[in-house]
This record gives sequence, C-alpha cells and structure tokens, in this order.
Amino acid sequence: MTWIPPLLVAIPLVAAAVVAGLDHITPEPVQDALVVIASMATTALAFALLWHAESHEVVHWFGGWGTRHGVALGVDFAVGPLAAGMCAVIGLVVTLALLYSLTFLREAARLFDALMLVALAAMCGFAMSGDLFNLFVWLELMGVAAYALTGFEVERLGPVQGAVNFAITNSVGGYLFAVGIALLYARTGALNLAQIGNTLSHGPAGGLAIVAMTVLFCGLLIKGAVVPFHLWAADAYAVAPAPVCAVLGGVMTDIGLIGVARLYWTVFDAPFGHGHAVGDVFLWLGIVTAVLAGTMAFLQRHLKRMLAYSVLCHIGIMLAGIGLLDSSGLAGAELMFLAHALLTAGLFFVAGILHVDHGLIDELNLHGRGRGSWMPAAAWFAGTIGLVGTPYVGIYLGHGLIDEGATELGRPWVLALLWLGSTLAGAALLRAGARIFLGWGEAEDPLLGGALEEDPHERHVLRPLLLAVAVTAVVLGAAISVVPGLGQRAEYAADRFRDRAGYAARVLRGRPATPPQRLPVTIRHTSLESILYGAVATGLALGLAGVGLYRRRLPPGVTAVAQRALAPPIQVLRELHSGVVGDYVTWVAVGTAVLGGVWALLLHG
Amino acid sequence: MSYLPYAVAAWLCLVGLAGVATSRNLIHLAVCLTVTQSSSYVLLLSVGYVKHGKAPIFKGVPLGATAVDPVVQALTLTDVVVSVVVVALILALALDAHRLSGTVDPDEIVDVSG
Amino acid sequence: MTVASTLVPLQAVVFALVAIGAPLVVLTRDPLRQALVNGIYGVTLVCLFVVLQAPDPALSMLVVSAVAYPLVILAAVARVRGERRRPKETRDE
Amino acid sequence: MALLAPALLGNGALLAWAIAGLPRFGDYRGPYGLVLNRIVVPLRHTTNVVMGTTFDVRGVDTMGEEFILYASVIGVTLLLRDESGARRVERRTWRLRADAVRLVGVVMVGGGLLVGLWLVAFGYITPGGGFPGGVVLSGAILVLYLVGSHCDYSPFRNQHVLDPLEAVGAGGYVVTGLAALVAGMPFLTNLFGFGRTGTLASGGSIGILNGAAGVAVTFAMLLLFAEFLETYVVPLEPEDVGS
Repeated sequence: MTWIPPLLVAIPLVAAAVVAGLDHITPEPVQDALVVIASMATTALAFALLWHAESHEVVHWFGGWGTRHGVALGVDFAVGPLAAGMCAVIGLVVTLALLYSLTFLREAARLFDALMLVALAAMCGFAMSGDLFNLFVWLELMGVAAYALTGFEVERLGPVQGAVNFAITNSVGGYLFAVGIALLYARTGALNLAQIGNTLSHGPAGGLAIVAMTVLFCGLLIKGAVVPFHLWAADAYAVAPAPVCAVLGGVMTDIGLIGVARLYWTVFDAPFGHGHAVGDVFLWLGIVTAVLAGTMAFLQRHLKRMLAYSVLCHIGIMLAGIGLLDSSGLAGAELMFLAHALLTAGLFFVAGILHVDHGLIDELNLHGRGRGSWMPAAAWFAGTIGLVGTPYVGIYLGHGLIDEGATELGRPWVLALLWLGSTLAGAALLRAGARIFLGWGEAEDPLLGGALEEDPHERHVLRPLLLAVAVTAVVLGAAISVVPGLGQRAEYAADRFRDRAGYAARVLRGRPATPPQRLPVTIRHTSLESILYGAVATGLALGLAGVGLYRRRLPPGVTAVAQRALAPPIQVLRELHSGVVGDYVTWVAVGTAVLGGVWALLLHG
Repeated sequence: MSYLPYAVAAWLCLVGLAGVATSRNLIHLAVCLTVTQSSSYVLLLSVGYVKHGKAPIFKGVPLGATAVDPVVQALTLTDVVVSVVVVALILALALDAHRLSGTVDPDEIVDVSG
Repeated sequence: MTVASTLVPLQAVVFALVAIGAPLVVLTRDPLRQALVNGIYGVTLVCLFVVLQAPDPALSMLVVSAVAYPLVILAAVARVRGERRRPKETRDE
Repeated sequence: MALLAPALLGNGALLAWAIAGLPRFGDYRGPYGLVLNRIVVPLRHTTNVVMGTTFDVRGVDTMGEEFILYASVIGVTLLLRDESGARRVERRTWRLRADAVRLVGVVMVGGGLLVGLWLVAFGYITPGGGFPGGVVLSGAILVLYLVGSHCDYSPFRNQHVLDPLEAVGAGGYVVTGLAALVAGMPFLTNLFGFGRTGTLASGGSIGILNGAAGVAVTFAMLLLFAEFLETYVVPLEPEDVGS
C-alpha cells in the first residue's frame, strides 16, 4: 500500500493540469466530471490509506532514494493514522466544496477548479511529508493557490485587500520558515525530519536550535492564524466565495497546526521535550487566541467574517490541546479538527445559500428574512450547537479529551478558559441564526459596527445541490463525537504520532509499526466535568445570544456599567484589526521577537 | 570575519521586513519582499559552502574533489522560483487595487477592518 | 584548524556589496527607480552566488533579475503611472 | 508603528544568537551534501550534481515548484481577468516599426533562443537547467512577437495554444513520476538507462523531467508576461464613460 501516498498528490495535480490546459477545448460537463472524480478518488484513496495506516507506517521514498547509513538521501512521505485521517477530511471538505461550486461559480470556473485541486494536493502533501524542505514547498504551493482564490471576485476592493494581506503576511511566514530550514540544516546537515530529530537528540541544543524553532513555528503559526499572527485571516475569509471559505477556514488554517505538531514531535521534542516550556507557550497562545477570537466573533455582523473568527477560536483550542503535549490533548485536537472542519464548511455553505436567496450576507440586513427556509435554519443551528460543544455533538469529544489532558496535567483552569472561547463564538453564531431565521431581536445594533459591502449576487444555482452539500457537511461534522471507536483510535494515533524514536526507526530503519491492541468499537465517554462544562457552555451561549439580541431590554443600570467597562477594550480590539498590512507585518515581527525571547529565557540554561 | 556571511543574511532579512512593514506602495512592497527572501538564499548558500570547494559539477573534475554542498543549491533554485511567483501575484493584486480604487497604497485600500 | 578567516577577500567584498545594496533597494521609494536599483542588487546577488561556487542558482538569479522581474515590474509601474488616477469609488459605509 | 523598531531589534538579537551557534563559514560538514556529491555521479552518470539533486534525488520538490509556477499563472490570469464587459476594449497591437530596432530584436531572438535551448539541453551536465533556460526562451519568444510586424499581439495571447503547452510541461512531470509507480516502483523512480557520464544521453529520466520543466517554465513565463503586458496595453481612453 506504499503506492497510495504519492497518488494523493499526483491525482489532483494531473487533474489540475488537464482541466486548466484543456479549458476552451473539452465540453463543460466532461471538465466538471473530471474535477469531481479526481477529488473523490483522492478522498477515497485517503480513506483506504487511513485503513491501512492503522497497523502500518506507510513510508514512501520518492525515486526509491531511501537511506544510507542513517542518512536520508531522498524525500519521504511517512503516513500514520493521524496524517491519513487529516488527508481524508481534507479530501472530503474539498470534494464538498467542489460539488457546491458546480453551479455556484460559473464564471472562470476552470481556473477556480484547477486552483482548488492544486490546494488539495498541497494540503495532502503537507500532511504526509517527512522532509523539512518538502514541507516548505507544499506550504508555498497551497499559499499561492489560496491567495488567488481569495481575490477571486476581482470587481470589489474587499477581496483585493483580503488577498493582499493574506499573500504578504503568509509570504513573510514562508520566508521565516525558510530561514529556519537553513539554520537547522547548518546545525544537522539533514532535511529529513526523523534524521534532524536524531541529530538534535545528541549534545546540547543551544541558541541555534531555539531560534530555528522560533522562526519555524512562527512561520507555521502565521498560516495557522494564531494571535498575534492572526490578523490577516478575517480579512481574507470574509471576502472569498463561500466554497473557498469552506476550504480555507475548514482545513487550510489547520494545516499550520498540523505542521506545528509534526515538527514538535519529530524534531524539537528531542532537545526540548524534557521540560514543558514549548508546550506552555502553545497553551497560552491557544487560550488567548480562543478567547480573543471568540470575542471578535461576537462583535461581527458579516456572517463570513463572524465564521472566520469562529474558526480562529477553534484553532486556539486545538493549539492549546497540542500544547498539553500528551496523547489526550493531541487526540482531542485531532478529533476537534475533524468535527470543526466539516461543521465550519457546512456553516459557510449555509451562508452561501442565504446569499443566493437574498443577495445579503449581513446579519442585520438579513433580519427575519430566513423565516420559513427551515432546512438552512436547521443546518445552521445544528452546526452552531456542534461548534459550541454541547455534550456528544460535534467538537464535544475533542473538547472532552483536551479537558482530560489538562486535568491530568494539573491545570484544571485551562478547561474554563477554553470553554469560554467556544461559548463566545457559539453565542455569536446562535445570535445570528436567531436573528436571521427566527426574526428575533432588533434590526439595528451599533455594537456590531457598520455594514460591509455585500457580495455580488449569484442567481443561477441549483439550490437543492447547495443545500444537500451543506446538510451533508453539518451532519457528518455533528456526528463525529458519537462515531463508535473513533475516540480510542484517535488516542492510539496520537500515541504513535508522539513517539519520536519510534517514528525515526520506522522512517530511517524501516522498522514496522506495532499494531494496536484490538481497539473497542464503542462511543468514547468523557469525564463528568466535560459533560457539565459542555452543558453550562451551551446554556451560557444561549444566554449570551439572548443578550446580544435583546441588549436594550436589560435594566439601564446594567447597560450603563457594561458600556463603561466594555466599550474601551472593544474599541482597542477593533483598532488592532486595522486591515493595514504594514501593521500586520509589524505584529509578525513583534510576535517572533517575543516568542523567541520567552523560549530563550525558559529553555536556555 | 568568518561570521560575516551569516550576519549579511540576517541583515537582509531585517532590512526587507522593515521595508515591507513601512511600504506605502504595493509594487515597492513586493520588491521589498524579494529582499527579505534573498536573506534565505544567502544563508542557505553560505551554510553549504566548503572552504576551497569547487562547484558540485564534476565535468572534467575527478570525483572526490572538494566541492560545495549541492543540496542548498537545489533548495535555492526552488526558493528563487517562489520569489518570482509571489512578486507576480502581489503585482497582479496591486493592479486590481489600482483599477478599483486608483491607488496602490496598502493603507488606502482598506475596505474591511475590525 | 587555522584561526585565520575562511572568507577570501573577494567573497568579503561581494558580501559587503549585497549588504549595502539591500537597504538601497528598500529605501528607494519610487517604484521605477527601485526597479533599476533592484536590478543592480540582483547582479550583486549573482556575483555572490558565483563566488560561493553556485553557478546554477547564479544563472537562475541572472535570468530572473534580467528578464522576469523587470518585465513584470515595469509593466505594472507603466500601468499604474499611465492611467490617470480615478476617483475612489464611493461606497455606502 | 512604534513597535516596529524594537521588534526588529529583538529579531536581530535572536538571529545573532543563532549565528553564534553556526559552524564557521566554509566548515560545512554534511552529511547530506557530501554523500550526494559522492554518489550521484556514479549512480546517475550526470556530471551536474545540483541538477541530479533537483530532478532526481529531490525530484518531488521540483514537481511542487513547477506547480507553484503553474498555480501562479492561473492565479494571475484569474486576478487580471476582465469580468465586466464594460471595460472590455479593443486591444492595441504592439508593433515595432523601426528597422534598426527590429534588426536588434532579431539578433536578440536568435541569441536568446540558442542560449535558452542550450541551457535546457545541457542543464544536467553543465550549469543551467529547465528554469533559467525556460525563462530565457520565453523572453526570446516575447521579443519575437514584438519585432514580427505581421503578427500583432493577439495570437501570442492565444491561450488555446499556450495553456495546453504549459499543462503538458507541468502535467508531463507528474506523468513521468506516475509511470514509475505503474511499473511497481516508487514515484519518480528513474526508469531509464543512465548512459555514458557527461553526455546528453546520461541521467535517464533526469533529461525528460528537465525538458518537461523547461517547457512548463517557458510557457508559464510567456503567459505571465502576456497577462501583465496586456494589462499595460489597455488604452487610456476614458472607456468607462457611462458605465
């Protein structure tokens, strides 16, 4: 089965070349079919790979250049169950987005399809690669495709601004990553992750390794849109067409986190794994991201921008899960990725349908207009509940595993902060749903700022197809927490992912993976605490949504106090998200310097 | 003096970043990005240099002669292509911005914020 | 191991030129003039690659800074300069 | 922003710290590059180890690189497309009339084509290869269109011709890789005889991949230039009156 990994990259790339190359020549239905079939085939192969990877480490050495005396000669894809699972979900989300865009985006469809396929190949390649420079190549490839897709609607300024900010900040991130590659290469003389890890495990790590780690992780955190590197994300995700948003927000942002986890457990666990400094920084970054992005989500009225902040909020929770540095946390992050990718994609799809129906994407402008469209309403509310983490729905299981990890580590306060993040983001989405589909609340709210320009209206669509795709995504995402046996498998996958020495032996010496004991096929249960937290979070989200809808009915005393306490920080937050790329690059520089300084203090000595 | 090459690479990175952060013209900004990126290839080629080494091209040279690292050169080739591509994309976006708003100043094309 | 510098003077000179060139590129705020300065900076990089025994990257850098960058940048500059500034489109805020 | 200067100072300090831990300039100790310098020539019979690395040992990176270029061409086409019919105007043709200029042009074209082809063809023996060769070729072809008085700008813009050619280059690279997979070997395995060291027939599939990259780069660059020049050619008349 070692032939599968290269196909996950080769199939979409060949299809992209054929589709864009034969534009104007082959008839449209043939092209559409080709695109969808290529994407579906990739997804199916990824599932086959997942099946196989559970008991084997699928290592593919390109060109047959393997290792010689422990020196990796070529480039390898090394796939365990975690990476294979990522590829499967990436394929699924891209396939759904392509189906959705069959009728949604008619204009320049070929170029669009080709770029989506290129992005699919790049994301799969990134998830599987075991070579540092190869990671950079896939990172740049998905970036190039994504910048252009973001600027797809060339007749408005917003998309241009979003794409400019996206392209510039992420390119800077790519260059930081490249500098990190050069530093590590100078230290170890290797590009293979397993080999770099082995080399770094001998001798003192030193400042070089700390700085290399800083710039590599900062490059990835820019892609992953983690505070303070997150500023570009809302600008970009708010302006792209709905299917593009589904792919960018659902899976591409998370790619940065996959990279962080991969690099940590193949390379930097060797020199820095004895302490908890690296993990603690991730944990704090994650908490700050979750709470800040949740708050920002609550302050939005543009649905796609709100969803963008909701994505960042969950990115923060996942990063915190990774930062716990144990199997529960990593498994929780993975499960949360699965549910979050599908649910977010589903909600972006619903937002696209609302736009098709009414030509509007603004919560306040849409006030009450969704009454009667009960299918989109059901999908929206189900997706929202799934994203809050109501017990046994959507991201809940992931949340629960992260909770377990934090409790075991003796940091129970992490639970409250992370649940606060998803509560805030969920409250924003619930409020929007109630306002649009139920007509609740007022039609004006100065808290949410001014209206943004509406996207151009797409009319000639096959609405049932859009709806079917949206419902499929939401249903799959909401069901993740109750798939029997999934939780246990995620924990096993995380165990294997975290085993640095084992990974190195499997890659460099071809040692077979130890297959798991028979894993149970039952629903993974979580602690009572998580159930309580989930229930409270749901209640709190509903309450907050209510406050958002009927703010003016609160007693005047309460409103005045809240106004005085909250207005200044909200103002500061809004000003930080200035939309000016120079500021964003400055924040990248600040973040890199601060992270490097913190790690230098914690790890040196 | 043995560390001058690396210091130059670090300098290019910082100078480029400063240019990107303060630029008021997207075309200028794209070129500043290439300066930042040139830092990574200067660093790569410097770390792969071998004292008295020749280029890793063994035409008319006995195999086993001292040669510099071929890997960093292969990486640099890819890096150069990436930088061209990024410039092309940002310039295309700059032209779009100019067509829509009459300016290529990144501070003035802000349509969405907050 | 000798303590003497491993950097030969020629290499030191080229490194210095690159180090001087970079801020000049960044500080040239006028895009047209910057394209010119950037071309010269590109040539110094080519020289650097040559003295670092990297003929393949040097060739790539040469064609990039002689053909690709100038064409693309000059076309963009010409377009931005050539068209009279249109009033900013009014948007409903 | 006032934060920029201290942030850059901080980054400078970090980089200085990293540099202090690097081996001295000229002290590269491998192992990766040194191993490749020893084994690539005997195993692949190509004398240029950099190209052997680019197109064989780390060939998959170069596949990604070709698609980065490919995606950017698609992206630029997407971003610079004319969506509103209102702005669609007659393209001005680009013709150079002075004979002296044309003579210079012809010389440039001839020289450019020769240099480009030479770079592509001998890339895996001496310095060169698909990328620089392709860029030079695209530049030469561009000049050819500019000096040719009978062919105006539009056939050059004809994407029915350029798009498939570019796709053949980029797709061909992947198909070469897939051929090995079909033969039961790892992706991008070098399937062919390696020939005599230092000749054009050396290197097996390195030559094919190098050629594919050359084709892909040539047409990608042409399309890229075309997009930018076309934007430039749009006349300055107030075409948007009344729109």
